[in-house]
Amino acid sequence: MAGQAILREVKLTLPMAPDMEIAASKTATAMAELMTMSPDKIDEVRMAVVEACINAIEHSRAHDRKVYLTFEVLGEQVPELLRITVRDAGVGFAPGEVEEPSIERKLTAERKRGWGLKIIRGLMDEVEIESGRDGTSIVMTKARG
Amino acid sequence: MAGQAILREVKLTLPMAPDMEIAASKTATAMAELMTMSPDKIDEVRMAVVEACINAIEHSRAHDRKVYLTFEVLGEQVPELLRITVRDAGVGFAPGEVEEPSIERKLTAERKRGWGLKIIRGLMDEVEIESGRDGTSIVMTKARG
Amino acid sequence: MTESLRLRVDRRDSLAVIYTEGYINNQGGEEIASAAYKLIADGDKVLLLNLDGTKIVNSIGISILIEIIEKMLEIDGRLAFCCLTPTIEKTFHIMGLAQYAGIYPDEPAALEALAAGGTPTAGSAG
Amino acid sequence: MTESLRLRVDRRDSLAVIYTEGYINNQGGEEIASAAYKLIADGDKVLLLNLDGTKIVNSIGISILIEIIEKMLEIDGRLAFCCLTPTIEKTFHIMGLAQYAGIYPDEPAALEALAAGGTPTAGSAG
Ligand SMILES: Nc1ncnc2c1ncn2[C@@H]1O[C@H](COP(=O)(O)OP(=O)(O)O)[C@@H](O)[C@H]1O
Ligand SMILES: Nc1ncnc2c1ncn2[C@@H]1O[C@H](COP(=O)(O)OP(=O)(O)O)[C@@H](O)[C@H]1O
Repeated sequence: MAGQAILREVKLTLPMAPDMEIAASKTATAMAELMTMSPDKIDEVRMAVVEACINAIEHSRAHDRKVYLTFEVLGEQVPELLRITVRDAGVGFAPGEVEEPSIERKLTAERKRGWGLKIIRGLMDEVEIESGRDGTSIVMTKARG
Repeated sequence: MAGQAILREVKLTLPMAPDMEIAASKTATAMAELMTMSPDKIDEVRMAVVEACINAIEHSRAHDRKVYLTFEVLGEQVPELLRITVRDAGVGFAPGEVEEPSIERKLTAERKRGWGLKIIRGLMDEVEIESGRDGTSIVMTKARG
Repeated sequence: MTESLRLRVDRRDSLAVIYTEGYINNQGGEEIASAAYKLIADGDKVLLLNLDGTKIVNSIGISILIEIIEKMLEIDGRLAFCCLTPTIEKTFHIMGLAQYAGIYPDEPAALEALAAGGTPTAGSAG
Repeated sequence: MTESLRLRVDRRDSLAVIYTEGYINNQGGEEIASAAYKLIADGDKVLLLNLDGTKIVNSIGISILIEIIEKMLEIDGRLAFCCLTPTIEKTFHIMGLAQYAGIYPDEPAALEALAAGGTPTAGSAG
């Protein structure tokens, strides 16, 4: 990834409101289509972006009630990688302390949720989370081919 | 339109690069779909946004090479109006001095182009252009129903 | 602001099929769950969720489907899915859902497997 | 970055049909124009553009289509369109293109009208 140029950078700011993750997923789709990613991969990116936005909307408690997305197309000459950053200016969390969900435990647990990050990691190639007092950034990449 | 609240505001920043108008058109589609506009109207909005972006990309000569879009859903309680602003920080132009194109003249003219603004006005309900030394803003609205 | 999930329920002799159309989010998941609980209350023990009309889900929506699986384990019933997009199927595998609910490419395949009693729900594969 | 417009040309006895798939932008318009000029050079005087596979156009792409109409006026030929999305059709009307090129809902309707010599190009409706 290092050494690759940013061929395109698109920024999207969404209000923390119902269904706004859909707007994010459409922009993700547009960017992935522009770099002619395969339809299945595009769909995976779309779902990962939806999950990241929902997390920001649901958990961040950001005062500005906004989600900031950046879509970057990276490559040496031709598009090779799509990098998406989903950022909020919320309270942050400690990713290392989030319990890894398992279906066996969830089946009997009261709280069935807690799958978002696992799904994002499963669908994208690389995922990095930076979180602290200034909020949370989740940076995820997917190769074109 | 006055007295209507902004129910949703989404911002999109695009680089002035080939095909970027497609990313804008997808966000427009997402917003129009969220407010359950009819498919035909959504398609009209989409085309108007494409034209406005192409104008900014082609004519603005903006140094920052960016197009700034704002999508606002307006309404008293339920979504009634979609307002889209396409802004560039370019050289500006005098909208009043742009010649109204006619097919008869274009058929024999060397330059066949010059249709973008006419198409935007034809497809949207209301269109306002503000242009000056700080660049150009085209504000266009379409009612949901 | 968007339109909500649309459901259609088709009760057959030995099972009920729930057809979905649209986004399975929080609300969509709740709607599916209440349709499922109603069928269970009416005596159905075998449910097939045909997601052909659903191109997008989120993890909150799927979590609610886990509740239905839990219910099925309790009553010794079976839940199966068919017609998933590749991404939704992949997501179900990431979550391990595939161990507790049959996943079939299309409805005939699902019906055949369910008629043969082939779908694990009651932890047989768990 | 996107894939370019795909074209298919079908030469028939009395006319040629050009099928498009994808975005008619600058590049897409140029591709259609060069296909059209090639057909004209080969003696075709009646062209039908079937845009069934095109869901999006821009004004630069359409401007290039006006060049084809101009060419048709010169050679006393005819250009017609079919299978336009409602927005593309509306755009052609906004521009006044519909006065110089026949617009038909589908290919059979276009072929019938063209066979009857019904499409104005040479300014008959202008
Ligand atoms: N943007 C965020 N801001 C604050 N906390 C977050 C954020 N994203 C995730 N979290 C924390 O991580 C936990 C796990 O998230 P996730 O795996 O997506 O499952 P879920 O959202 O269903 O709980 C959340 O419950 C929350 O505590
Ligand atoms: N954003 C803009 N910045 C500067 N000039 C513009 C802008 N948008 C439009 N114009 C001017 O208005 C003219 C007409 O635009 P338009 O009707 O879209 O047709 P075309 O783009 O094909 O020329 C352009 O040729 C240009 O001179």
